[in-house]
Amino acid sequence: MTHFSAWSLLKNALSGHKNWSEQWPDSEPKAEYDVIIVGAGGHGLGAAHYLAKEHGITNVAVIDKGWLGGGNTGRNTTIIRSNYLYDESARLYDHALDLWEDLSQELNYNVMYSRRGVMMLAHTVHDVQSFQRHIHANRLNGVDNKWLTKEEAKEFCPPLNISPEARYPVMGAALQMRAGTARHDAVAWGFARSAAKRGVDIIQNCPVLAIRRGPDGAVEGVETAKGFIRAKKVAVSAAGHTSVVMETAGLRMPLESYPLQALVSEPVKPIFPCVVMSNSVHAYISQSDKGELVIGSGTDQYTSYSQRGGLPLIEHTVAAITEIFPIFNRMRMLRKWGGIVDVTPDRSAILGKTPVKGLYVNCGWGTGGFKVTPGAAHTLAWTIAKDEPHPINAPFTLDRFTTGRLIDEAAAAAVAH
Amino acid sequence: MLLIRCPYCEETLPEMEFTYAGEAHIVRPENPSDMSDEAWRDFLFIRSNVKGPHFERWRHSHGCARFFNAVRDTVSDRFLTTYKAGEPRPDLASLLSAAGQSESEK
Amino acid sequence: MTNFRVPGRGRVQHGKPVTFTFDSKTFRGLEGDTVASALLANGVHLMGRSFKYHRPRGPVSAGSEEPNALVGTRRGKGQFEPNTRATVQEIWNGLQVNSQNKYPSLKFDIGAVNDRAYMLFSAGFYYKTFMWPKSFWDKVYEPFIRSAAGLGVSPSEPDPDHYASRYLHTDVLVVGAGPAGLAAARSAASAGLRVTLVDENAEAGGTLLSEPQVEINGQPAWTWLASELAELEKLGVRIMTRTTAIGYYHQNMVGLCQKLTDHLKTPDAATPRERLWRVRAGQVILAQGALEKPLVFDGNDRPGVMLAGAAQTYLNRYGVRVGSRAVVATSHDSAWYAAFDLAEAGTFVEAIVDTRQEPRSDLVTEAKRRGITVLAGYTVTGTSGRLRVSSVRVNKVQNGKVLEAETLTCDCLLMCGGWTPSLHLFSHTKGSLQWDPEAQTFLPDRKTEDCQIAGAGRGLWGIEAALTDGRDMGAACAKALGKSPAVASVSVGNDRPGTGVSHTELPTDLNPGKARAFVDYQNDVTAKDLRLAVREGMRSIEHVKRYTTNGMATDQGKMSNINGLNIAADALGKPQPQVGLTTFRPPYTPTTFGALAGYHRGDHFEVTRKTPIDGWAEAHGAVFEPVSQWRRAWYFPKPGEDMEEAVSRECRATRASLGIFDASTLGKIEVVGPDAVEFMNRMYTNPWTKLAPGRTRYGLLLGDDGFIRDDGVIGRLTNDRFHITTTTGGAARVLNMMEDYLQTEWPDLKVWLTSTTEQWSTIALNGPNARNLLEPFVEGLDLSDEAFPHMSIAECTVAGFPSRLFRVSFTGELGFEVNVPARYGRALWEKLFEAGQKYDICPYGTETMHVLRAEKGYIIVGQDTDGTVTPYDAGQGWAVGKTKPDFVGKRGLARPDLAAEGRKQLVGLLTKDGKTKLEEGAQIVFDPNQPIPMKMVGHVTSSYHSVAAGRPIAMALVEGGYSRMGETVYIPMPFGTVEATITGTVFYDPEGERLKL
Amino acid sequence: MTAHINLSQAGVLAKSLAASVTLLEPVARFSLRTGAAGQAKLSAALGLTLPTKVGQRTQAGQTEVLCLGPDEWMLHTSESLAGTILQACESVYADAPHSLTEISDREVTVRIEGPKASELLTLGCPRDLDKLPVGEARRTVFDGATIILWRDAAETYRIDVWRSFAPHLISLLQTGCGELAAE
Repeated sequence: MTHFSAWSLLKNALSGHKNWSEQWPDSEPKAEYDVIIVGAGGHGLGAAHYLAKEHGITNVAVIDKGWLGGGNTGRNTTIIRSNYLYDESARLYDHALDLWEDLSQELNYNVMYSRRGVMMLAHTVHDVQSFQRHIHANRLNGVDNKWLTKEEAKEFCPPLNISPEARYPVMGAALQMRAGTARHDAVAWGFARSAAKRGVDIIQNCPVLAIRRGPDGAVEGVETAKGFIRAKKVAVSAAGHTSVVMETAGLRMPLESYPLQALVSEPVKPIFPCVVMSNSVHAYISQSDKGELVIGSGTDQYTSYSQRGGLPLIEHTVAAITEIFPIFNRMRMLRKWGGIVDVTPDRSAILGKTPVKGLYVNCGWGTGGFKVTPGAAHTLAWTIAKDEPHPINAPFTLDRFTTGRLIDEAAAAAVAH
Repeated sequence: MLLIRCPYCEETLPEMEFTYAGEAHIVRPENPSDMSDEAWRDFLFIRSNVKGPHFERWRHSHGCARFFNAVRDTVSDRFLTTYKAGEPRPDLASLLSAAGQSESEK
Repeated sequence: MTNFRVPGRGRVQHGKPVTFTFDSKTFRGLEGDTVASALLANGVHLMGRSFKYHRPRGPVSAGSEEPNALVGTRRGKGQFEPNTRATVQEIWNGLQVNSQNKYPSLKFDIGAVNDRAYMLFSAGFYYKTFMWPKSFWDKVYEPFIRSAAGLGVSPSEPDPDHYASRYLHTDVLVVGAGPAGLAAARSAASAGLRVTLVDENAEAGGTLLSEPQVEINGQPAWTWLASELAELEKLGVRIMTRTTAIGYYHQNMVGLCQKLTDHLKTPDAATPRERLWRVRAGQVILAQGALEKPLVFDGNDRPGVMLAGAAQTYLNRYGVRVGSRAVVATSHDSAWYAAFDLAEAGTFVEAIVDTRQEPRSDLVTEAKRRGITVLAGYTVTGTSGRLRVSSVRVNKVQNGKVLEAETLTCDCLLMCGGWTPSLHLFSHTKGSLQWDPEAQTFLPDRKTEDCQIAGAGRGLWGIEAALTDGRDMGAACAKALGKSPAVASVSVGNDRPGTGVSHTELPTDLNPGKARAFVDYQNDVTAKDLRLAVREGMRSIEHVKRYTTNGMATDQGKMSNINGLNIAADALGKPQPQVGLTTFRPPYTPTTFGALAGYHRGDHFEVTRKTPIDGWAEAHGAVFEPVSQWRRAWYFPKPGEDMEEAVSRECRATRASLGIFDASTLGKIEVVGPDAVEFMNRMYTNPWTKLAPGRTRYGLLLGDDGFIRDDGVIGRLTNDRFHITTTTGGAARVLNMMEDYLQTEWPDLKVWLTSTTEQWSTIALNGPNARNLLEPFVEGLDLSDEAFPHMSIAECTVAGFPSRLFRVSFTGELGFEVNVPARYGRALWEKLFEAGQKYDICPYGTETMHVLRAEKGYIIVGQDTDGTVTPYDAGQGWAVGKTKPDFVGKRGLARPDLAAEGRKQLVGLLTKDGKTKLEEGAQIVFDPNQPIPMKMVGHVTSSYHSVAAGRPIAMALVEGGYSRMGETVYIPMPFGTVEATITGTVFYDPEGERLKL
Repeated sequence: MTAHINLSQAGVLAKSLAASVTLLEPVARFSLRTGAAGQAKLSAALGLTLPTKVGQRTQAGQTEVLCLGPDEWMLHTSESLAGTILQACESVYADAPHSLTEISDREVTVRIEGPKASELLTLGCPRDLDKLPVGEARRTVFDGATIILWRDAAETYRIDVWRSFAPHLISLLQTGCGELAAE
């Protein structure tokens, strides 16, 4: 497999790009694997990469019902940050941030992790109190996050409207400078290429029909459209479809799947230097390297697998954006799309072992799954390899819904993820 | 934006008048205090999250203000039926065959 | 400059010249021109530069699918927008147009160096490099990539125009007012249905506008069109032009964007620039026609190279010859007619180059008759010309072999690679498409909505076919809605039906590795890029698209998707359906944010609820804060006072004598019925049975998870009638939650809930003089402490207004809350304020209210609690009726973690130095000397400077707080660690003597 | 836009060739709630028949009743009759348990009339107004605010809206009057 570099690019350019090799083969399933990962998104492919690279487990298959990276990995607004309130979340997301910073080199694939800063706007006294609580907690956790006055916020993001006349006046902002965005497709492709290079099979267009358990209740493998595949360890990383897959193993999950919409504008020259999130008005925005304004919206009110989503939500989101950034009123929406996000009751993930022997799960990221991709993948790989919780993913158990030991970022702060 | 038939108003109306209210037929037990932690967890949190016909609740919040039940296909978002709170689960098979016919008529 | 206008031809107003500027140069066009047609009439083809290579580009189409001719348009201050399609924008006197993505000028663009190094910028090149040295990414590489990207520049000023939106219900919505759409609308309307007909163009007619030679029912096309439109008007059809169906949503909801003023010199002030229509239709007819495909060959992007159908439109609709010496290259019959029309209009047609060995003989004869050379079985292998095509390289192809080249001189090359049905909206519905190997394109298959596709949209070709099909589909929809339409027969003369073949890249004798054959013009995606993507393992069209960005330009693949698919399929050696088609996503064409936001801008962005007393507060200089949907008076600064000074004064005045506060936003719910008390017992943690009428009690509401949701003082008016108050933000949520339990869990209870939040204006009087002020106004009630003690409620009149009077205090002072019907709120407030002057009455806002309640340790749900706090955590365990068999949240409270030891508990904090005011949200530790990450044991929930206590006070949630009274905790701040002592939460009048006055 | 609209001053708020918007004088309003069992007795007590189909209205003298839901009615009457209504219902409470709650000041009413009254409502109301018969009414939504929409004639409507939402709603209607007139 060709090593990527400016040199190899030049070399291949001169030979008319005829000699590039496949980034990953399209594999057919073998009869048995040590580990099967259901779902070839960034999370699933990432887990395979780390299993192979850090635990020497290469007899691994990543199986997807469609094309790799075709789910939420390729459908999100690529916001990456780690300024969460609770220690459990802060550790996990900050671990991910550490991995993001070296990911391009780690994968020899430019995922374009762009440390341009994520700014969250406070519009009410309650926002201010809650953001301050985050900033202080982050500081004592060693997580970067600082308070900006509204003038400082305007200076950091010139298109921002800080007029006190605004319906939701900006009272200040929390800024995580180390946060930013990355190129979503490159994350899936980079992990896929790296995992494949290490011997992982990537099996696309092969729906998993059921997880088969043996008489002792332990996992035996998965029934797929291409037949039964044996494996003593199965990890489900299927985002919106997780509860459907887990059900086949007899596990009912505290999950609901909602449609989430996002949109981009026509491309324009650089005008928007950072990422801005506003939870009071429900909108997220950044500008892609291609020049498009990338705008995230909230979820529709009802559960759905349709990936359609309604117009009213888009109207509200765009209104929110033009309310905060009036200069964009004459910009045009180029394309909008929908994804399916799986949401837990406390809006935090479920990551690690399950009551079923040999069955692992990585789900419940709601609207925040992209930012944690390497962190979730890295710790899940550990848990799969050692069959024990990683210190960082240990709190994110299913059990917490029985004991009530929730990790409720939303309830604590009404901060959207 | 969905179209929803309110079983109380007996009109088919825009989603804008309604509020989604989660999975249906999850009954709050008579004596919660007698329940195990697991059973209480199931009541509070475990949802079927069906991909397909889903029994769910809506409230006609900008209309008659009633909570009612519905069966909606979560893949097409099409409602198979709606019915009043307290009425039994309709038979899924017959709903689906009925829906199948209307589909084939197109 | 040569004039390419054909006198008297087209639908433009030859008598009405219009001047506009392009790159500050003034041009002259005619009324009815688009920017593109007007510039072409002036011989200008070069209108833009491409995205990646900055190659010179001219219009390739004549419609909204245009990928090349994108310009900036400007009307005046704040009225600029980038990436406008020159092929759509109509001109008006004074319109300012600028080209984009060039420096210093369109003719000489430095960015074009990229084009020299194009080999480096192959598909996905950026994934493979810019990784070393790591630090360069942020500083060097990314800024370079970003500045290179992005076509036009963003607007930089707020938009002075306004936008609108409507709902529209119609029986039949017809999208596209071409022959099929017109006929469909006619059938449906004739059946007496409500019909809406929309078209994105400035006028209805579609193809008919480009084919005046057609005769329909014996009439010339344009005569028939005029009378048909008049007929539709008569039948009550709502016809909307300049109106694009942007998206097709659930259950036949279609979004429309109507452009109302962009074509006008001086729009009416009351007219919005654009209007969004949310249409709900019984049946939808998609009659959007088909889009012409470019041919893919080296140099197919040079200015002057355009679609043959576009050239035909420019000629017949705008009266513009796109050149004086044309070569036509085609694989479809339709382009032949374009050649004929142009020849007849005086353009010299050098040759018709058809890739087919044996074109239709009648066409060949026609060409010969006009003296046009026919090169059948030829391929196009290149073009030349820097800013405009000057010659075309063509080669004979014999049994698959490309023979020697011939060069044809020309100033325009008109191409046609066949036609693609426009199925974007259909694909929004997730309806499935079927690959038609015959037509080499996708056709509609399974439908998910009540819709029909008519005419070219389902592969039918020619005006007659379109009219007939439209008529029948309209009739089908009418029948589906239970009507019987009248269907007339149609006869069409001079129709131009035709067929063609489809290609990947055209065969060439040159090194294909060197060919620059463009598929996605705007994004500079070549056939080579697509094949490279496949070579690198991209097997699905989704991967190919994302890797090469083919189809992701502002035309959203209208020009490129099918050519891209054919090439990818060819490279993979698979049939197209197995490679798949990327899903089209809304909007059909880019839609302004303004139109989507509609009326929801500025203070109409969201409702701002104001109390009846809000106006008085504003007049008296209040500073406001948004609280949920409400705006509330935050504090009342005197001239020169800052917030802290104002709040201190308000606190002092209230405790010393008398304060007045607008509490109208408090949620209020009337609970009435024989089972009212039973309902209250089940809903709230407290016991209610023993609460006597005329008395009130603090109520605590949990969720079934055991966490606090809301609280408020609740009065029992009679045995069967309670007056609940909720938090301001909680009102709607709480009522919904109560209705949920009542309707779904306890339908047997005879009790009913009514929101009375806005029935009442609520005025709170607090301070030792509260009774002295109020007493003289009250009739029918003895206000003495004995007759009307703390926590009482009664109905009486106050200042002659019917009133519900609470004796209650959220400040620790003697307090009353007067509820009067909302209309009297302001009047009563003014009376009390006037009479209160002798007590130095002081209006105070929410901030002072927060301070005064904190001095007494009263909690604010949402500030001292969040969604993870139980009554016991918040020190409200006393309010839990432990003996009650059940209440909402009782079981939740028994869950292991909620019952566990050492939870965070609400306590008071006093900083040791007695001066430092803690920051709300500050985190607390037991060991200040530990390294980061520190073990945090809680946080400060409320913190104020207390006038009454003469020092800062705070409340905090601290692990095991109740058992740590008197202990020291530490609050590490950036400026240093603050020490504080854990105390109780009551900092003022612990015995509550002042309540008993 | 929502600047200052004086809700204590009845009168014309907007007028154009398209439609006019008028704030009406206050009336006495009651929310009446009762189960099926109580309906007959309450009807008798009120001297009218409580309609049982959602959206239907009946009128007896100055009292107008609208069925909002299976157990919910809205009563409008002249302020002078408010007391009578209260007593009438009170008198049957024992046999016909119910909730009668005065909400006269909770909402205000605006009248919308003119050639384009129906069109004006499409600015904020997602309902198909062709399906709202004259002489009926519905609780529905207008630009996010719950309203009761009374259709008194083909192009004459009343909107009841909660007081604090009124300025938002009225300002949009004012904008619409100008916009429609300019068409």
